[in-house]
Amino acid sequence: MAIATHQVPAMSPSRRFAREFFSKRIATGSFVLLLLILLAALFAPLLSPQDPYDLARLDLLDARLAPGTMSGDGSLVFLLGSDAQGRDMLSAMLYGIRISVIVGIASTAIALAVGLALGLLAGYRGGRIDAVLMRVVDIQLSFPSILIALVLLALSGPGLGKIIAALAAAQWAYYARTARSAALVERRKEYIEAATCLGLSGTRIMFRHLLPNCLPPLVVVAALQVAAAISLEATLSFLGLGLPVTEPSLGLLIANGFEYMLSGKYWISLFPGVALLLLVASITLVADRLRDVLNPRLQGPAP
Amino acid sequence: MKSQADLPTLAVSGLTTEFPVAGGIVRPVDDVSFEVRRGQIMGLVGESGSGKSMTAWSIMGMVDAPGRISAGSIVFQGGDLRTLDERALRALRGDRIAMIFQDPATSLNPVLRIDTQMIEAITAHRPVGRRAAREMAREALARVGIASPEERLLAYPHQFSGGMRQRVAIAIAMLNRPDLIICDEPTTALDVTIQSQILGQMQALCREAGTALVWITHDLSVVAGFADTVAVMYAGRIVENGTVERVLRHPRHPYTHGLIASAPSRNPRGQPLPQIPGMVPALSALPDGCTFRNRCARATEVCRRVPPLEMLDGRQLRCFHPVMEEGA
Amino acid sequence: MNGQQVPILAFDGVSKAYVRPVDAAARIAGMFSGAGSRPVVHALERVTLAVGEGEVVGLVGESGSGKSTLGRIATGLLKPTSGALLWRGQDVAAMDGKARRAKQLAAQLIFQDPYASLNPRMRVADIVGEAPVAHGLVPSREKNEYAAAMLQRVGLDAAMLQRYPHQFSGGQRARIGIARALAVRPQFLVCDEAVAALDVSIQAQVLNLFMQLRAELGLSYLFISHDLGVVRHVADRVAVLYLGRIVEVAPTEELFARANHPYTVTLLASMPTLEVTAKRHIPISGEVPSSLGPPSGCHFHPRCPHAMPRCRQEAPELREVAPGHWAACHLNDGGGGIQR
Amino acid sequence: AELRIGLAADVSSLDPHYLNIAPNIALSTHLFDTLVAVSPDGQLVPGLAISWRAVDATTWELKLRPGVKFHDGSELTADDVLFSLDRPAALVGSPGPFTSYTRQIVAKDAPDRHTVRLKTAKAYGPLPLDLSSIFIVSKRAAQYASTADFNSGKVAIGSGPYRFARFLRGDRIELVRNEHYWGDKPAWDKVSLRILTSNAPRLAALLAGDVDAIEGVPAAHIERIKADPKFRLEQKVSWRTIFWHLDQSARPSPFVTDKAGKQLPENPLRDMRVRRAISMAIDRKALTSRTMEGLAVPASNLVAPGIFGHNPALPVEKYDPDGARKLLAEAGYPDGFALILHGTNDRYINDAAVVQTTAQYLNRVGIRAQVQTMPLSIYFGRARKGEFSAALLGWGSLAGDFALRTVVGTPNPQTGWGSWNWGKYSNGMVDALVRSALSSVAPAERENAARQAAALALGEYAIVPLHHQVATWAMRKGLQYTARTDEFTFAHLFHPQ
Amino acid sequence: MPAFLLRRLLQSAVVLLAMSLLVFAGVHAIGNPVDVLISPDASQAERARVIASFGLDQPLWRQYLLFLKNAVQGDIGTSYIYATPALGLILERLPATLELALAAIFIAVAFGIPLGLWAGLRPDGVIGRTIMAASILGVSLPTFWVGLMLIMLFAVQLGWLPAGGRGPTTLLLGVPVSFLSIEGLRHLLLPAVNLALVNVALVIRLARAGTLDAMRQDYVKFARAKGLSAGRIVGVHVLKNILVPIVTVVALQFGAVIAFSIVTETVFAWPGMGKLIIDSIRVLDRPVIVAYMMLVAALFVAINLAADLVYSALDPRVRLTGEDT
Ligand SMILES: Nc1ncnc2c1ncn2[C@@H]1O[C@H](COP(=O)(O)OP(=O)(O)OP(=O)(O)O)[C@@H](O)[C@H]1O
Ligand SMILES: Nc1ncnc2c1ncn2[C@@H]1O[C@H](COP(=O)(O)OP(=O)(O)OP(=O)(O)O)[C@@H](O)[C@H]1O
Ligand SMILES: [Mg+2]
Ligand SMILES: [Mg+2]
Repeated sequence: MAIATHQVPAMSPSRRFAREFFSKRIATGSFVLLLLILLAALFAPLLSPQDPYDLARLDLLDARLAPGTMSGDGSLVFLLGSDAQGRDMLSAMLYGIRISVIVGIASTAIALAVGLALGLLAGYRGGRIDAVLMRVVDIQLSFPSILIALVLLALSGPGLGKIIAALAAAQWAYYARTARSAALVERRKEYIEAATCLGLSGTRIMFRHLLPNCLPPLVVVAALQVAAAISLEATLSFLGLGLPVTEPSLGLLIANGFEYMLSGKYWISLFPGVALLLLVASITLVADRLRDVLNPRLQGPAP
Repeated sequence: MKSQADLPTLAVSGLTTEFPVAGGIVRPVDDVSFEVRRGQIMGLVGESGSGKSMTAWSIMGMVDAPGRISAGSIVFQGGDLRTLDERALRALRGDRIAMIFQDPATSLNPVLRIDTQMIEAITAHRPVGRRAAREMAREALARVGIASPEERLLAYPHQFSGGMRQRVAIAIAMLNRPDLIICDEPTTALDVTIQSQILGQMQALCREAGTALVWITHDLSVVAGFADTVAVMYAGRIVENGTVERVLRHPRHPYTHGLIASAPSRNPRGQPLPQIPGMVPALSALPDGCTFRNRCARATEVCRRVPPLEMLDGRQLRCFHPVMEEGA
Repeated sequence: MNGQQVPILAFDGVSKAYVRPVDAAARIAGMFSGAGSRPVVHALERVTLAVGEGEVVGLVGESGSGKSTLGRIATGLLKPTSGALLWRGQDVAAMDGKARRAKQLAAQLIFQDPYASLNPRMRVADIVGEAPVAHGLVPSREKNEYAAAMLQRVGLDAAMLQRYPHQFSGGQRARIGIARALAVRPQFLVCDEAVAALDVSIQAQVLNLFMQLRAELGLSYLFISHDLGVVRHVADRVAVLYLGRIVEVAPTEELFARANHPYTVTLLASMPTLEVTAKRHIPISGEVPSSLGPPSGCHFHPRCPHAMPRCRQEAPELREVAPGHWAACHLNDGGGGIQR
Repeated sequence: AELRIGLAADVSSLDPHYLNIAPNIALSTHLFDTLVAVSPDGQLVPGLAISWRAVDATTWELKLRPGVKFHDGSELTADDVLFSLDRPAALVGSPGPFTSYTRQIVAKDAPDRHTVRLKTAKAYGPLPLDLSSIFIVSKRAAQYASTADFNSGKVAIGSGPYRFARFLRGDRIELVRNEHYWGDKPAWDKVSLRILTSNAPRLAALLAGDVDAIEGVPAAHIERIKADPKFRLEQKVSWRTIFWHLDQSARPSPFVTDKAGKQLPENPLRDMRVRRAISMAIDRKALTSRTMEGLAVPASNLVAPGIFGHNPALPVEKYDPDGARKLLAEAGYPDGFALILHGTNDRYINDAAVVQTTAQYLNRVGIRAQVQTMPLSIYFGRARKGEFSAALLGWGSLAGDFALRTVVGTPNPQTGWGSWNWGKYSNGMVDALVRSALSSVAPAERENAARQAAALALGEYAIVPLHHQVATWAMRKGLQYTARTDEFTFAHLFHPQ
Repeated sequence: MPAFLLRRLLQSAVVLLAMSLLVFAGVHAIGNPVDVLISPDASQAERARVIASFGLDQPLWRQYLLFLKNAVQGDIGTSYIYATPALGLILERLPATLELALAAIFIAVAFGIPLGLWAGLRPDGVIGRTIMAASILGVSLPTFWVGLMLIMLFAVQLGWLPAGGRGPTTLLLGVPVSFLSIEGLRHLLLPAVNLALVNVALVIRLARAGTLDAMRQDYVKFARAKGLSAGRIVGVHVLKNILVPIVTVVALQFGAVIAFSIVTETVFAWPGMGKLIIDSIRVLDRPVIVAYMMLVAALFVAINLAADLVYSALDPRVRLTGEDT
């Protein structure tokens, strides 16, 4: 007495998801943009005309050249101009995006992993673990992330690893809280009871059942946090607490170049600013769409 | 020549509501026609997704875009609602035509006090002072059997139980003594004892005030002792429509017949229930012609055409092969 | 209930109270404000009920009366606050790990909401096959075959194994939920409003499936439903729960024919039927009281047409009013039974 | 008329003896006078003392300017001077006390109302220089007053060109002209000093007309201001010298490695040839014109030209990358080595860029130099502990011998010598020469010794000097400023054009 | 309710204690303030004397205990460089920062809610999409960069508004505020807008999501079925519902606004506590850093409390029990 199913077209969740995601033009556009930016960052060494980290190659005589100017030794054209150190802006930006992306993703990934594990544990187990963890989270959250990162960086000094650690430390609590509340919601759902009823172990329920279902809201938060982390890193660099000057992130490039804005040498600050804007905005847009697609509440009735 | 009194309060005919969807359009309401008269209760019965709520929204003029009413007329007290603009419709809504929803937990605004929600329903339609409106609200609460209405006016919805919330919603619907109330499964979420109370109260109030009632439900047995007429919907169409007496005692449409036959109370205890095979098809995957035909044992080639809604045995019926044996 | 035979599952004076945990701050504040008592919900009070081997016991009652709580206790999802749960005559609380696990698998719960009770991110093959593999009932490479067999048993096409729950209709989902429970070879099913969310035409299909499984596998059921029609159709005996207490237990025919407790009487009167005879809809007055502050004495007395002063003070005991027919009402003490 | 000046650093206190930091001193100079003043060129000129001389090797006699009145109208006498000289040592809770300038004085007296005699334990030439740092307060007002009383303005009573009007901490200080000032009458009767610590807003405030003049014009904007007919600039080579401390201690240096990153067992920086090679590798002309955008001049000395003890005979190192490579090869590093350069990023003009530029040049001669810059707060502490191999430092001093003692003198915690000698350079000859300069009370003799010491130390590349900063002020057209080598901004040095 | 307050108080105490300990240890680890502050010519002995006079020669735990002891008596320490009680120093700057933060929040709410409502009511309209796109830009732009751009445009290029600093202040209930004069408002505008931008975007998004959600709810349909005008539905039924999350988030955001005022104050030379803390970190003025952190924590706790109270006023379903949900 098998019943034929024709109610819902049989489509894998990922296909369904992709179709839903790309149904908005702006999401598609920002996704493509983000992809391009990420590819550019990934292949920065191949794409950039100059290795901006090789100090021996930089020539002071090339400092602050306008976009399109040829370098003194005629070896390359500064398409987007050069900075105060004679560094090709295009190359510096490609590498800067790389750093920003690394910082954003690495710090978010660490924070997500830590927050997720603790949040799930707290949400699923409840009781004392939950109480203690959530108090710690409360304390952490009573401090704005920028303050925490600021203090940690002031303590540790500059460096890529340190800024990643500082940003992760400043953000894990968000994930812990989000994961916990997601876990609390999911834990009450009947499929978790069913799993318990089937005698499955707590660990198994936590990781096989709870985790995949708590992940979507966290992924959205994380995607947004990547953007926030990139922005935060830029701000910290601006405040002088970021990365080494010889390996500038976008934020540092902006900070270095800003003073030249007023004297008409707009390219040193403006181009990295625009790059930062595009990067952060495209991540945000993609994350935004992710949220809409993943949130069943905002979806229309099933077709 | 019909006199004013003979006019049905509501006469829907050929009502069709469309929604554009990915692969074309769907019609949650397809050529729906029925009438309700003063003081009469009509049950609108159908399974989930059959278009009951959409019919109600269509009558209220509240079909959300991109949906639209594409055909038919909705004649309310002699005037076609489809010819009215939004302003005129708004003046009717809540005043002459009221509606009550299924879930009493969500149809009242959780952050506004009951008095606010009642008074605004009055002042939106008539120029009365706050105090007078409040007095009306108090009376309306008392009428639906809520104790100490004066205090209850100051409460928030969450401070009520489900049954009381639904009664508040009914009180709001009745505030302006409307001529027609459309109830979209208002008792489905409630206990049978509470449902029974509410049915009793509604019945009394309608008889008293002469209000016409459209009572939407998926449960035929709710309609049985309560409504005067019943219309059975299947996949957007009314398949059978007549007095409760006739339709429930002698269902002629195979679907209605199947539904009634499958009710546990109609079967000896513990015996397998006669069941309708298959399930309600999705609107986007309806068979052409009679939409019930691929679940129907009586279906033939002729069912590939849409059966017309015709009078048969004292009811309207949309079937080429009516069930004619007596009893169900 | 057959006196000789050990019931497969029995509640022995089971009570369940939900207490909100209170921390130090609240206690201190409570001391000052004097409102120190913790809010306690007595979801179940001294419930004694047995389900015999192969028997179907229906459980009815209004929303909040504790039906689900009882079902969850039966399946081990909740621990009773007091009283004992007996599995084949043995106290579950006193069982060793192995026996307890065996009991856990033997008593399965079928849920009301076919949407929420399936993990939306697992394929049907995993939903059905995970537990038997995890418990070693089936070797992991036979998981799919086993799951397919389970699907066939509940009338689903084995070709759907790789699909996700959202690709099914409500009735199909309900079947998947049943297949999942059957996969661990239970002997006892608790169906908590298992057909309430289904369309009328689907409901009959699923009810038939339950009865068919009972016949084929010799399952016992605790069948929770607020739909008296359904309960009447499937149950051998019916227990009526009111605000955490069992007010009446009787064989189905007996209960529907000769209800003893005034609450059961009103419940039956409120029950909508397909009978076209014009009904008068004015049975009980008042709302269901909250189980946070239940009425004293007999919980039903504020709504009872026959309430006496005694009902306000003293909770009536369950007593046998006819063979196998138990009710808890002071009216029965008069010896004359109930006057209507 | 009111003059509004944008200051680049915050004034923390009005107590002139509380904290020895530049912004506080600059402000105090408006309200108070010192016995010995400093001319815009960095020379010691009469202040409240019209003359000073060494009566013998350890006794100095100062004649006070007669008729000087405090803001409250009372007359300034030797008593006030003695009180003011005692006050730094008596003041508790100062994190940067002025006692360094009074500790040489072991006894003092006032033979009459306008004469002060000071005794030092040993012959000590730079005493007048020390005295230029001690502000004279009114004893009557300050005797029982605390730093808080100064901050409230209650006892901020001096004899300086301006009187206190209002102090909005972190925002602005308002001053009014001292009509009875003994010196030239200031041109403005009201002065508002705005604290605008970030470069861009400070400049923007000038451009927007919110202030009339600003100090510390960021290098990036010089060009723009020059081009704008509404504004003008005043510039002067500053006393501040920027140089590299290279770690010369015997142990392996922490940030010197081979190119694979392994620590070198020997410290190559101990080899003078390596230090010289580093010096030769840097193109100071490009550095000053490009990196510093003209806000610097190449340096050969520890102190700026015109400052006491500057040795004009020392040449600016010629840019010679080939020579540098050769020297490195000679020293046994034909392939160079790797080195991390440390510096601040919030202290000197374009400091992080200077570090980077140095790294660029070192890379060109085969030293794989990398850069780490950090805020001052972290940097100084670590540098003092000798954690760096190459550390950038800027030093401003009005006397060469003084600077040498602190920066290249053999470190000695007891005497305070070499307290900023991060490179741990040590040469007994240099120490001896500096010692003799410091103990000489005859200026010519003293300067001679100081120059010799400078030649010796710099000849051994005790430090690698880079440049002297150029201090810049920008103001609206119609104003002029007497630019100062000590970079201070004084309202009374602004005049209508 | 009393339990709720009590729990909050206990929690705050723990937060403050933990905070002070962390900051204390943290600043200690950064370095010794005396190294930064002491005059270059000071001898070792002078340095030692200064260190001793601040008690920095004591082991850290003893310094901390001493600090706690003093703190209990209301003395959080005296600024090293300002020679003024650190708390007083910060409180002196607090009004400026609060004024800025409140102005920013005000702007965020005043612009964010109407725009968000609009975008939520017409999610597919051109204006709605534009608002959303702009709000994404708003959250994407780093505050410091926007600040600099604002200065460039409005102060330098157009010359309409001052580039930085705070305008003249007048006393309002004993607190110096600058928004009461035209000049003060002119000074306030740019920094407040700068600080508000992220929050405008945030409020827009919240309001839009809330509106979209509310418009789907039965109570809105029920209100329409009652025949209410669109204005009343949006202005009362929808607005009051979306206010609940907005108020909560905005209140929580307030702490972040105060923190981010560090950036804005630096850029606009606004004499608030943000600038003070940056300067204090630069010179390791530990008492000020500790006092600032504790004040921010205290403020935050207070704000959270206020948010919860308002929340419960707006949403009658919420009962303040202090329990997490
Ligand atoms: N915006 C829409 N676009 C497309 N189809 C829609 C839309 N809204 C409703 N429908 C479809 O219209 C059909 C009728 O829906 P309706 O809500 O009227 O059913 P119902 O009979 O009230 O069911 P229930 O008993 O579940 O309330 C459903 O199949 C539904 O999927
Ligand atoms: N986790 C819990 N904490 C506190 N009270 C609870 C909890 N779960 C249930 N209750 C309360 O216990 C009582 C019994 O609940 P239960 O869910 O068993 O009722 P039910 O008969 O299944 O009702 P329904 O028909 O609505 O499902 C109710 O008053 C309910 O509010
Ligand atoms: Mg409906
Ligand atoms: Mg239940």
